[in-house]
Amino acid sequence: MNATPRTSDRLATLLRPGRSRALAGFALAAVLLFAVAPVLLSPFRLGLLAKFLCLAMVAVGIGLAWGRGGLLTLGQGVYFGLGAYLMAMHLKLADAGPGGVPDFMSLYGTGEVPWWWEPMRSPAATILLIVLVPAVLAGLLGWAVFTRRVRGAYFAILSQALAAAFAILLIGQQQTTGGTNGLNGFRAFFGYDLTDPVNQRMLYLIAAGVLLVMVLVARQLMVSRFGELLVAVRDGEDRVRFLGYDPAAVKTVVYVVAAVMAAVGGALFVPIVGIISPADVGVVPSIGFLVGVAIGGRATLLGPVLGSIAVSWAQTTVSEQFPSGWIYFQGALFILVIAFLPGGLASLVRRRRRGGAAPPDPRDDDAPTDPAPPDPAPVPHTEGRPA
Amino acid sequence: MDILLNQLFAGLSLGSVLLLAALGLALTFGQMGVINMAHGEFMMAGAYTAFVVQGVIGSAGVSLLVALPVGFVVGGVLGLVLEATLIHRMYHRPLDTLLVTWGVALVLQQVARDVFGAPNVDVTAPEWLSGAVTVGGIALPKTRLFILAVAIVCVATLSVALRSTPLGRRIRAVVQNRDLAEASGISSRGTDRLTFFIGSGLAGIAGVALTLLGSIGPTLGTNYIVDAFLVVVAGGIGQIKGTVIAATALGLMQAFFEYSTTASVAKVLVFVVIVAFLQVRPQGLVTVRTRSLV
Amino acid sequence: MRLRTPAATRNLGGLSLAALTVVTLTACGAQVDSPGADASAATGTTCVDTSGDTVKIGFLNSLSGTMAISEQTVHDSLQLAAAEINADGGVLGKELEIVTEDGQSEPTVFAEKATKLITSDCVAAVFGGWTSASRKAMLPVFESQDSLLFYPVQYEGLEASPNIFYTGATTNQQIVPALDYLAEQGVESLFLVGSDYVFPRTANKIINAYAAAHDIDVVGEEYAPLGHTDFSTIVNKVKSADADAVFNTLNGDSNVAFFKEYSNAGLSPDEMPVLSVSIAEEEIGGIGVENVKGQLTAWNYYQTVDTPENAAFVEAFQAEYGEDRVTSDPMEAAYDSLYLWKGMVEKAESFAVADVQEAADGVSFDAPEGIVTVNGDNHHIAKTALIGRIGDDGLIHTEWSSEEPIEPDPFLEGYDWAQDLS
Amino acid sequence: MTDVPATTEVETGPDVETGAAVEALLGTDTSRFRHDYLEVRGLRVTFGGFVAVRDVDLTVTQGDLRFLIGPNGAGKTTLIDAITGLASATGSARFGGKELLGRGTHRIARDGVGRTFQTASVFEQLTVLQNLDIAAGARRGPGTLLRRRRGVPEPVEQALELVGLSALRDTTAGVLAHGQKQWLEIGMLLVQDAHLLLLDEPVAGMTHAEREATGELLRRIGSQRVVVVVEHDMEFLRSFADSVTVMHQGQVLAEGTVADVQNDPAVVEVYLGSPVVSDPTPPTGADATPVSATATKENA
Repeated sequence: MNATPRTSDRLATLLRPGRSRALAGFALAAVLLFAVAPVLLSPFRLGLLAKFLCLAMVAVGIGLAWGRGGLLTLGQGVYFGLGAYLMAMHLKLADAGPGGVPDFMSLYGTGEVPWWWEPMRSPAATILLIVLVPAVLAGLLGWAVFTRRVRGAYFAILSQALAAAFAILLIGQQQTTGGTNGLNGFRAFFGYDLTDPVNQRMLYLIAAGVLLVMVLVARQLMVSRFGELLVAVRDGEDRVRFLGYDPAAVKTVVYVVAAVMAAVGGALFVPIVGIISPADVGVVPSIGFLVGVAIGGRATLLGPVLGSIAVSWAQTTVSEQFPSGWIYFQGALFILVIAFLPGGLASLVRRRRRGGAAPPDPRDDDAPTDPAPPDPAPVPHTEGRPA
Repeated sequence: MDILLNQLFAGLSLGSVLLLAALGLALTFGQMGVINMAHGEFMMAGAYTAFVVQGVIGSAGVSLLVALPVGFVVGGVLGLVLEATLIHRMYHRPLDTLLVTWGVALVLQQVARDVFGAPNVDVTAPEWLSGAVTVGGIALPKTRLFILAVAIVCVATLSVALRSTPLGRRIRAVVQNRDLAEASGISSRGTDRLTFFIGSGLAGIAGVALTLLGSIGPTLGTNYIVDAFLVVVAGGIGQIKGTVIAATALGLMQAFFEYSTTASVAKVLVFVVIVAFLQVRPQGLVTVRTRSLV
Repeated sequence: MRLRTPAATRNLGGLSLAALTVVTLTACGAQVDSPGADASAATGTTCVDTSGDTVKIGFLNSLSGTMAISEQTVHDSLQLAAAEINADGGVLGKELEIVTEDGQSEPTVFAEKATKLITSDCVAAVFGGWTSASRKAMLPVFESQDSLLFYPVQYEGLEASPNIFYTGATTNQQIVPALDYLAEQGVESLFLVGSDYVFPRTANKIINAYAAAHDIDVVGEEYAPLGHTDFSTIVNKVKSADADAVFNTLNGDSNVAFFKEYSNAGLSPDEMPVLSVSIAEEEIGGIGVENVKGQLTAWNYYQTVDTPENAAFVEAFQAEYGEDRVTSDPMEAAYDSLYLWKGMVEKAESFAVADVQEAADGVSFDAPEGIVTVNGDNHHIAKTALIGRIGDDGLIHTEWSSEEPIEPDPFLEGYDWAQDLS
Repeated sequence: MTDVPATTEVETGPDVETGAAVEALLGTDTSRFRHDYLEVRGLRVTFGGFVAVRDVDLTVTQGDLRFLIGPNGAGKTTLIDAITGLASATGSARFGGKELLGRGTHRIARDGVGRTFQTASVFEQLTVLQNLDIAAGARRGPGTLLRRRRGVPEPVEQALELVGLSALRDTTAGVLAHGQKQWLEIGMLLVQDAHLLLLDEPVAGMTHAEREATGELLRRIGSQRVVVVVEHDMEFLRSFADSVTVMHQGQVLAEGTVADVQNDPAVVEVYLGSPVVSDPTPPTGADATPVSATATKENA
């Protein structure tokens, strides 16, 4: 086919960083995560970063579902919590030893391990369930609501109510879930002592590796035909239907992917932070996940990750200085970005890039095709049609 | 039998509370498509208004009645400011209004904390609302009867206003076809502002009424916002009727589930029922049939 | 249209996978069942610096979020105690340097900030925490880092950590005396109302065991989700159950809605008193005095306690924070905790954790509530139990006192009826 | 973003004359649909109490470029909505021997029914190429979907050429001119392999030259596929329609050749009261031979 560079090609290319840039970006990220951070940061700060990486995993999924798919999911805390609780149950059972009973159950409950805890005695089953349970729940729920064309604001509100219900359910089952206390006081992670600094560093590296893998998965999904289809569904669900696709299936798939990513993030969060409680899964943390995604740039690949890490980092450092100031800062930042810069900070970067020279071969891009027009406002149009 | 009647009243009363909280949302979300998460904070502002009015007037008997219209204005003005600064540029992206207003809600809560202090404050219920009216062996707390009455008055006024005043017709015209309405000389900007003013003002009234039942603190609104949105979603968009039915139904369900199980389980059950219901009627209880597609 | 080679992707994936594998393989630390694990578990190599004129301590309270309402007051009284101690020459001649952190009402943040205070700020001890969840989240941190936490709030018991000093009441210093009092008043049936979380559930377990052994009927037990705002159904149940008294373990905002509903439904303290264990002077203003006057509370301290120490404490507190401020039990327990730590350090003549733990037993303080003494076995404090009645002035007045400090018994081992509890 | 490169403007627009691509695209695998026809019987759509479409019978065969006209609110779009599963209807609508009513929209689409919309609805944030590629891919398996698109599928390439958008293949669809968007939509129908094409006002807002080009394209497509065009433009209709169905108040008012319906007094009456039609030469009046709606049906 015709390989002559076309003027129109330049336009398209300007929207996408070149392959070399993407490669360099990943390499830089890998070096930063695997080499620089462990050397420069104190164990405490490294532990914090590990926690932020877990939260960033949720953000990757949200970036896919919301930025690309237009599904504003206000209930990712549910899947984060599922993964976290499953992992925490395993750690509690492992600490208790074979046939043992987790301490809190004998303190507050009957001292009997309920049947649905039993599978988590096996490490393999736990890892499997951390992926399966959220996938199945998200699949069923997604399929149910998407085939009935519950979408836009309705979906957002339903997912939010789901988070609220999930937190209430957890709190109410104190004897088996630890109630508001949640699950905590873990000693070991698959046999490795959690208080050992070497093992803590290992956990950090695992989190960094998993996050990178997730970013690669997200990238593959974005650049694939599925990614194009996803944008099409976001911008014109009915139109896609008239082309012979079932948009419900597309949405369900991306919803499941986001759920699994959140669950894996939650599962790693538990050994790193040492606690999971309903305070980490309800309505407020669920919306909190969105903050970083929105600020970083919802429709981009790295925007959600970087945004999420930056926001977490800012929250920790700013709130150390000004406890109540942080809330004003966070609120104001969120308002300004969403209202005036819907593409997030990533769109600023891209806007600046447009001034630069075009890469030599326009078609040689290896980066996710970003559907958002750079100017004036990349509006992921979501169906807000009331009826 | 007494219990049944008691719970019936409890459910209706809870329904009226939900209705008050959701009525303004039915306007701003249902009619304008704006998902205003700060609606709860407008309620909070109404509640603090009642507190301030009481401090100024002193007499509890009068201050509540004064606080209702003042609360309406306070909520309305807050809404107006929000609309004029942020919302008006976002009508075409409803999901983003959700996020922006969530940020606004955060800030408003912190403002309340910094202005009024973190601890809850108290509004004294007027003497004429203390105690209960006994009807057929059932004690009906006067405060709850009062809230029921406020809810009924609000609904009645709103539906009459929407149906038969020129303002209401303008609102409905803009809601149904913005472009056409503008072409017919209706200023949609003005109408948007007015709708948002009234919707937010209703939140203010709800806040004042709630001082009779619960605590007045910075987080007052967050306790109601999720339920209020569920009411609007279940009720369907575009008509007040759906909101009224949904609020009543949710209130009754919560009351009876709570009686037979526990408050926590009841909340989860109500959620399950709503999801199941939306499977049957994805657009809610009452929908305006429309031919506009794609 | 040129076809793209997949090489870039593949290399990249390979790169990071390889990196991951390498680091995972090389970075294996101690396993739990490997020898020497216990040694590595307590790797809390302390960085506390006591060489200078000052010593750092950490205050960790929620200054933002939902719990800020309560925890800010504790923070205030901790600051007061620190200022007093510094004015009086400090601890072992060293001035206290306060590092404040905000727990943000989230357990994970408490754990994170506790780690920071211990490992980055190198504080000698941490004072703070309120909810059980925050304490449970911090406990593993303090144990693994081998540092000290002073926890100032009455709680559900069933815990004793060498690294935590519990300066609020445990169950046998608050709930059990409250039940004793009710039994003494001839109460034969109880209705239990609580928020749905660990303290009420554990408290109610104890109450049920007590009731079974003392011929008291528990005629109802209801839990409301935290932040629940509509109590008409629960009050309906209370009313129809017609118990002699209500035992209330509701938390925070829910109390407001509950008591408004309670008085609106025509229930009064005369016919069915409510005994609350989570309502202190701070909360009464928010509930509205008219809704709670005449109701009962169980604590170890009230602002009205008549001791010279309390008069000085209240005066100093109001001078610092305003005449309209009230003092409450958790504030007083926090205030005590700093003085108790001072006493332990001075007895040990050392800031080292092990020395402080060693010296803790028997350290006492003439607190505003009366004399309090540290129990070296379980790290709780011997305190006097007080049942109070809420007055028209919005303050709580002592109705009944255990007269003597009660020795702490967090696992209720000294009570026959409680043997099956845990 | 509005600066669509000037070089490309020269060669945009359907290019039917050089139509190797047309043959390639339209000629592929039409055998299974050959001599298929759309058959609508007793179709009825109600919204609440309002009957939008009332007992419509309609038969359209291959090679018969059918225009559907009528004043606003006559039920034209609703009829298309019903056939494509967007509006629920009673009665029957069969294509290729299959009943369409009561089935999901995407299943109907997979059976070869495609449509366009009054306002061109393309995926504005995707490129022209991506739009067409998606349209071509409803039957792709997960394996294909999850891989990156490499190269351009043959039908997409042909469609690009056919609708004259080859040069703009990598342009974001949102910045296309109005007419270009409508061509893109038609292109999407073609690669979608639709054999029943329902086009809702495909030439609205186009220049005269663009209309001519579009008309030629439709005529070419109509010879191989079943095509129904909803259109208000009478001049366009006279130039390209093989037959016309007139709807009014949800019912079929008349049907036949252009001349037939122009002389139909019922049609004249309806249209004289309606300002919608921009017809420069009104029908010749009441003295023309009346042709009843039922009689003209035989022409179909």
